[in-house]
Amino acid sequence: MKKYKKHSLLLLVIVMFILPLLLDIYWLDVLTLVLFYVVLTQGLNIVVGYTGLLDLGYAAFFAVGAYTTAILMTTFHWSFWLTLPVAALFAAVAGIIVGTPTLRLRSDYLAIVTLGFGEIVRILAINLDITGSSSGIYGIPRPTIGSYVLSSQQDFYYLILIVAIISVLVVYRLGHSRIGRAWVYIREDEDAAEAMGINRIRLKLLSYATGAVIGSLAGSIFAVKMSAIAPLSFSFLQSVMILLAVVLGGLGSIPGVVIGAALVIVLPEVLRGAEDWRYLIFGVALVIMMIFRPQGILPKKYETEDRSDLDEKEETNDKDHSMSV
Amino acid sequence: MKSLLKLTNVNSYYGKIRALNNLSLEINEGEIVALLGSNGAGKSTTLKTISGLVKPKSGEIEWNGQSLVGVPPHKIVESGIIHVPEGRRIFGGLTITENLELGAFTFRKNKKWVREGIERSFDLFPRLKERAKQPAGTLSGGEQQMLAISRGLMGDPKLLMLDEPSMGLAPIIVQEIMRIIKEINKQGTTILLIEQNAKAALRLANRGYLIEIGNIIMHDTADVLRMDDKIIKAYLGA
Amino acid sequence: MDVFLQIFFDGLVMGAFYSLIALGYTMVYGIIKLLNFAHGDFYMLGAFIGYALLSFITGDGGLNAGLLGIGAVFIITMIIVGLAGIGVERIAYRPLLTAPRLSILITAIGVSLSLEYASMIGWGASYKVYPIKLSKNGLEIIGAQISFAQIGLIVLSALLMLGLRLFIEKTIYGKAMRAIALDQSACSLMGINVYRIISLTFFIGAFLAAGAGIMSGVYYGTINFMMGFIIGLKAFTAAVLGGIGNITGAMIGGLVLGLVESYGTYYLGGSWKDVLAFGILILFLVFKPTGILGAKEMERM
Amino acid sequence: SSKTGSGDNASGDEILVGVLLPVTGNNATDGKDMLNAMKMAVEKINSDGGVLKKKIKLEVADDGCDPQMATTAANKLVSKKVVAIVGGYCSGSTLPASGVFHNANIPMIVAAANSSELPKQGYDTLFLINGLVPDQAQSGADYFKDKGAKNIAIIHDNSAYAKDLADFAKKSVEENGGKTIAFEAINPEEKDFGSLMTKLKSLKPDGTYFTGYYAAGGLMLKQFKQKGVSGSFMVGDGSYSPDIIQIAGSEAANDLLVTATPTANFIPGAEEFVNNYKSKYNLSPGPFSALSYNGMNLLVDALKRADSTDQDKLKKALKETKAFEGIGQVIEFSDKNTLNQSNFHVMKVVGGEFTLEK
Amino acid sequence: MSILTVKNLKLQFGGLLAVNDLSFTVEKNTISSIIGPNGAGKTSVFNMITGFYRPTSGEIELDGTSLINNKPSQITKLGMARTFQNLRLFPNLSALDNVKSGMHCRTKEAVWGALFHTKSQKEEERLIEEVAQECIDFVGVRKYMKRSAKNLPYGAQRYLEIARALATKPKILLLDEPAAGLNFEEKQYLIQLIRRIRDEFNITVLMIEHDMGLIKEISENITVIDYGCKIAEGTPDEVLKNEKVIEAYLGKEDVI
Ligand SMILES: Nc1ncnc2c1ncn2[C@@H]1O[C@H](COP(=O)(O)OP(=O)(O)OP(=O)(O)O)[C@@H](O)[C@H]1O
Ligand SMILES: Nc1ncnc2c1ncn2[C@@H]1O[C@H](COP(=O)(O)OP(=O)(O)OP(=O)(O)O)[C@@H](O)[C@H]1O
Ligand SMILES: CC(C)C[C@H](N)C(=O)O
Ligand SMILES: [Mg+2]
Ligand SMILES: [Mg+2]
Repeated sequence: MKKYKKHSLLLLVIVMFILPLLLDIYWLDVLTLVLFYVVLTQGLNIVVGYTGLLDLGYAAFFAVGAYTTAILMTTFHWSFWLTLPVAALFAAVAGIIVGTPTLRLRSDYLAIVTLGFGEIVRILAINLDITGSSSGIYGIPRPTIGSYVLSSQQDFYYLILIVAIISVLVVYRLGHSRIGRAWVYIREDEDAAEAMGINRIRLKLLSYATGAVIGSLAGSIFAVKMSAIAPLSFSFLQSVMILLAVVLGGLGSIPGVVIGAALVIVLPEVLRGAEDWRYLIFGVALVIMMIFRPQGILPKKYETEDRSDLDEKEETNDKDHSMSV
Repeated sequence: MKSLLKLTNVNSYYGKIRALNNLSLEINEGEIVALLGSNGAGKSTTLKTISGLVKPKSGEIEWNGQSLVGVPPHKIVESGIIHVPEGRRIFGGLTITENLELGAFTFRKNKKWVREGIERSFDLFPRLKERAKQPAGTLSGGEQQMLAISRGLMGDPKLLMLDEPSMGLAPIIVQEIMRIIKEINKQGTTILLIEQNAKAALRLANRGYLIEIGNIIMHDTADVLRMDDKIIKAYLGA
Repeated sequence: MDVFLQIFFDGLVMGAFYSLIALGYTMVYGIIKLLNFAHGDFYMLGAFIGYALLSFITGDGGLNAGLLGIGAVFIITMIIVGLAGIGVERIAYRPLLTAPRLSILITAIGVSLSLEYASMIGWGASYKVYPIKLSKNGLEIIGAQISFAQIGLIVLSALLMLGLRLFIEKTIYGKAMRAIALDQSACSLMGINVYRIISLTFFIGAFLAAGAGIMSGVYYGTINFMMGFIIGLKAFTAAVLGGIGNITGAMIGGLVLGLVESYGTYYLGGSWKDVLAFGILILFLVFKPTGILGAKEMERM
Repeated sequence: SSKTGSGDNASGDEILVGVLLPVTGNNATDGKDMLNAMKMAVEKINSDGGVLKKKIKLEVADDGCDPQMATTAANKLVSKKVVAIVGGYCSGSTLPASGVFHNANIPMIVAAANSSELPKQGYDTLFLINGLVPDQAQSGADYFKDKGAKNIAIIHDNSAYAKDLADFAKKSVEENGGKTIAFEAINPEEKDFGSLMTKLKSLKPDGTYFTGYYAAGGLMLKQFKQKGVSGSFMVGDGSYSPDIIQIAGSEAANDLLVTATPTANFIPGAEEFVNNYKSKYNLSPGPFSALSYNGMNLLVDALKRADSTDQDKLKKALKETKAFEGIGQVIEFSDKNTLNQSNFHVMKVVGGEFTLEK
Repeated sequence: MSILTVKNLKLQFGGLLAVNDLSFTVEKNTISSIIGPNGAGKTSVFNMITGFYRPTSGEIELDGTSLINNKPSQITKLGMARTFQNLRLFPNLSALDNVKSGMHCRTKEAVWGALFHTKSQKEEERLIEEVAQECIDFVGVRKYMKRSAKNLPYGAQRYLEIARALATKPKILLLDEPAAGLNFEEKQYLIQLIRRIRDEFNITVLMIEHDMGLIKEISENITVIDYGCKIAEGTPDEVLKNEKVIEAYLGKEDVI
């Protein structure tokens, strides 16, 4: 079972690496955007899916990454690769800044505070000179590896593909660790978690910071891929779309969230032909999907084994001790 | 004696889990019937199926000659069956008085009934009167249970179904509640009672059912059940 | 001209709009804990249906609809949109009432997109100009001007708020609404038809939003299919600031937000006013995590 | 690993030309007017036998005036292997899109967008045929100076174009000896500018210059008049649309000033164009219809001169354009690929119609 | 030797004095109980001891360390575990995952270990798994190990909460009405379980209970409170005969 899963995963990765050879530039670009969303949704999944903190301003971290890289590369002529750790650091700090005042808040108050932070970041970007105000920053140089300049669609596709794979791996491993479980305990019952000796403050901040770092990574690559960034890309709507992908796919479920990311990007593209009807259809589709799959398309399963034992209550079941959480 | 409620071969599920398995039971007018059974046997599910919270997959539920299958819960309440659920389920953010008023929702047009009902509840449980304006969520567990029972009575039940009313209550209150149940019954309300405190329940009840894995495995008068070895071992103690 | 007072009036007007929408937001939240992101779109829908009806009765270019006609348009529109609110609840929200809360948030976004783009298809993407204009008459108070329309707007939202509050606190239906918010299945055990009460809530919410929508069309003069988005967001902010779920809180939150933005525009400039508004909101919530009037959630171990 | 757009991109008997415009969103009215004009031009060209013995075919992509949408749309056009691009309405979305085309070495003729940031990028693929923001700012400032308006309030909406125009307007006003008494930004999605107008009123400006787009411009104008703010109200070409009069109401719109390159209606010799447009679309041409028409014709002209769809040759031909006669303008490019001379005028609304003021 | 000392504890909710000048001590390795009428303040005392409520005044010491101003998580780490009167399991997680939560405060691997699957991390995961299974076996809910906590029978949920508390490796375990909702047979099992917890793990047990049968059988020491004040103290035999206790709490009838 598990082996089968591993094989199909490997196959998927290989297909993803071959795809650029088969797709035209347009679809390659759409797919690249999907991969950006995969990274973003993985990050948000930690905060919303694992820890259960509703974040309506996640695009802010995407912005922190994008602007940090853009500014360091254009104004200070840094190498792209050096900007990554700095962006991650800034994002982690931003995550903690958002996190700290929200620690005492319960879900919906949290939602508005994160929304507020997201808006503040966007408005700052619009108004500050260093962020190029509303026209943003453009002419961001291409990253180089040795003497090779990453500039084609394919180059960026592969770059974000690798980052997407890494982020999936990171989120998977964190999720299946002591830290990841603690996040889930907090989501399920904060007080009970605290009673079990889990320091909710520290873990919530860690969750925000980790989510922020992943989001910033997407932002950094976004900056060099687009070569131009503007505040409009980091609006509330962007935050909502990322959240949409996470919930649509299935909160806390890594494959689910990947599917969610693909849907949220690809569906509107497929619907382009419908012109004016495009977003109406998209909206209706969202409603229908949620009605039929309220837990998301591929929800996280917590009861891993088959439930045949449930009818015959007295049957004991001590054959299999190992269990993938 | 007139049969009031009759369940025939009822099957209820939670998703794929089967909680009631061809369950049949009958309650006559004016009786107190006790429902005994271990944890997870399906006692609460039986009540939930009667009150419409769980829809049976098959089987018949007959109330005063009418089928209750598929009738929504609020209609069932209007027809005189009131279910005081396990875990109290009081409205924590509302005051004691408001909780009681909602208990009389089906009598909302009858202001006098509501007022008198609240008075009666306060007479029954003076502790509630002291806290009439307090949010019910701040009450202690026992106080909440008292509120839950009085709220059920506000709906003027013909059949009152109580799910573990003594859970979490001080002994003196349990005695009180048992007395009150008897009293309510005397005034003409039929009662279906789930109790882990089997001793008290069987002392109160006319008849009892023993339920196991969603099925009735024994039913008889309370006096007979009290002497049964199996019941003594599992529910009464030597 | 007394600038300080004038700014105060400007803020009150903006705040009154926020309040009206925040009321519906808070009500719907109060009962099913749904952040109804589509709520702003009922405001938009109200504006458009009002526009269609007004255009119909005023004919092309005619400007005198008569007070009675306008009143009728208001009522009819609000009822139509109220019914639309019920319809949306029935189709998009009811099947998800028992689902995780975030799922229903997503349907709300879906509904919002659907309403916006359906209106776009129906009425076009560009701005529509409202067929009636307001008189500019008004009062002067120590040099600051306030028009009768503005006074009417503020008084009306205050009255609606009071009425709603009485409804929720004193009537049995209002109590049932609050009880449903706490425990739906326990409510059905009280003989409450839970769905009917939820429908009623959506009706009232959409009804009020539609009223605000027409008022906005009349007051500002133009409407378009995205008009509900920003104001919906602001109303959400106002509702939370006031203490979400609390009727008076929504009203106060709306007014406070309007005033903060108004003074913020004056003293800091339009581009920073939102930073000020959100900054105040965040700071406030840090010290009072449940908003201005929100009660602390009772939770016992 | 670049130049993905080059190569065989005029296969068959068609030449594919990309169009990048906001055909949805707040600026869709102007966007659609521009598209109409381009279609009209193409129809004429094709019925005259096409170019290089082939017919022109348009591939339209919507940028919605949104930078991210524009980038995706631009990539889509690149992947369709278009020969060149005509379009570009909002500078904010044209900026990133122009980078995509530059990377693919596809020439772009920008028909409307005119922020000074566009030529600053130094792309040899980018050709701008609308007058630039600094000239526009200058014409506005000069007008104020002529009328003796010294204290000027400037308001923008934070879009790339509006901010640029506001910055240059401030500079020009101050160089002209005037004073910028307010420099404010608004959020174009909002409707209530009451407190901003109160602030203006208390500052008693001689003139107010709003540099954003018409939707917000109309509302602001209306509230400007309602509040009774002093001085005249001027807008930039982002607000040059009949819609602004509609929104503000013709009463409030009276005396509104606009800095813009004049519409076809005002151009001598454009009657034929206006009539054709009207009979085809049952609408008056929009403010940027003529420019769009010119852009398309300029491209065809360049294709003819290059005698090839090869991009390097096309670029060269465009660059070497000499006195191309379009409707209301003669196009020649500076070394920055911008117009050698711009053509800004001040228009004024009289009786609900735009009239040429200066 | 006493393990838990409560001195002059006071708790006020607005106008309501829920706990009033309460003092008591719990001796090491005993099974002790707090009883009293509903609303007397028993759960509130637990909530103060475990850090969920901040006392208005008073002192609480665990093994000589003051617990005042400590967060619940810190108190748990110091060796105190509890269950809740209204079950507070992690409803959607499997029983096993629920119990694993207890080990959180006894382990320390962080992000680094998780990302790189270091040797010590793997070792620790194995330990967590092992301890969790042990605890599950100990309370006897192995057959439900993989099911979501919310789908377990009520009694199993009660035992599961105990298992989860045990996984924190406490010195003292606080049980809030552990027998509520259990039938006679199950109560017998619970009695054995509590004894074994004390005897096999040397854990001190302090519980709140309304079931006098259970109290009589295993409790070595009882504190009775009413309206937040202590009204009696002693062995079950002494306390259950106390007139004040009978009047306020037990009543005259035998309902056990
Ligand atoms: N909401 C639910 N979802 C899934 N399974 C459930 C649910 N409620 C109860 N069950 C299962 O149905 C069966 C019967 O449960 P029920 O609550 O009727 O038992 P009970 O006899 O009332 O037990 P208790 O004494 O613990 O209250 C049990 O196996 C229980 O696990
Ligand atoms: N968070 C709170 N806010 C307000 N009052 C509270 C709060 N928690 C408890 N109380 C009040 O304190 C008193 C004591 O409550 P507590 O829960 O400690 O009682 P208890 O002894 O555990 O009762 P029971 O045996 O019924 O569980 C009660 O009257 C209750 O209303
Ligand atoms: C054509 C104009 C209205 C567009 C504006 N000048 C811009 O560059 O964005
Ligand atoms: Mg039960
Ligand atoms: Mg208690």
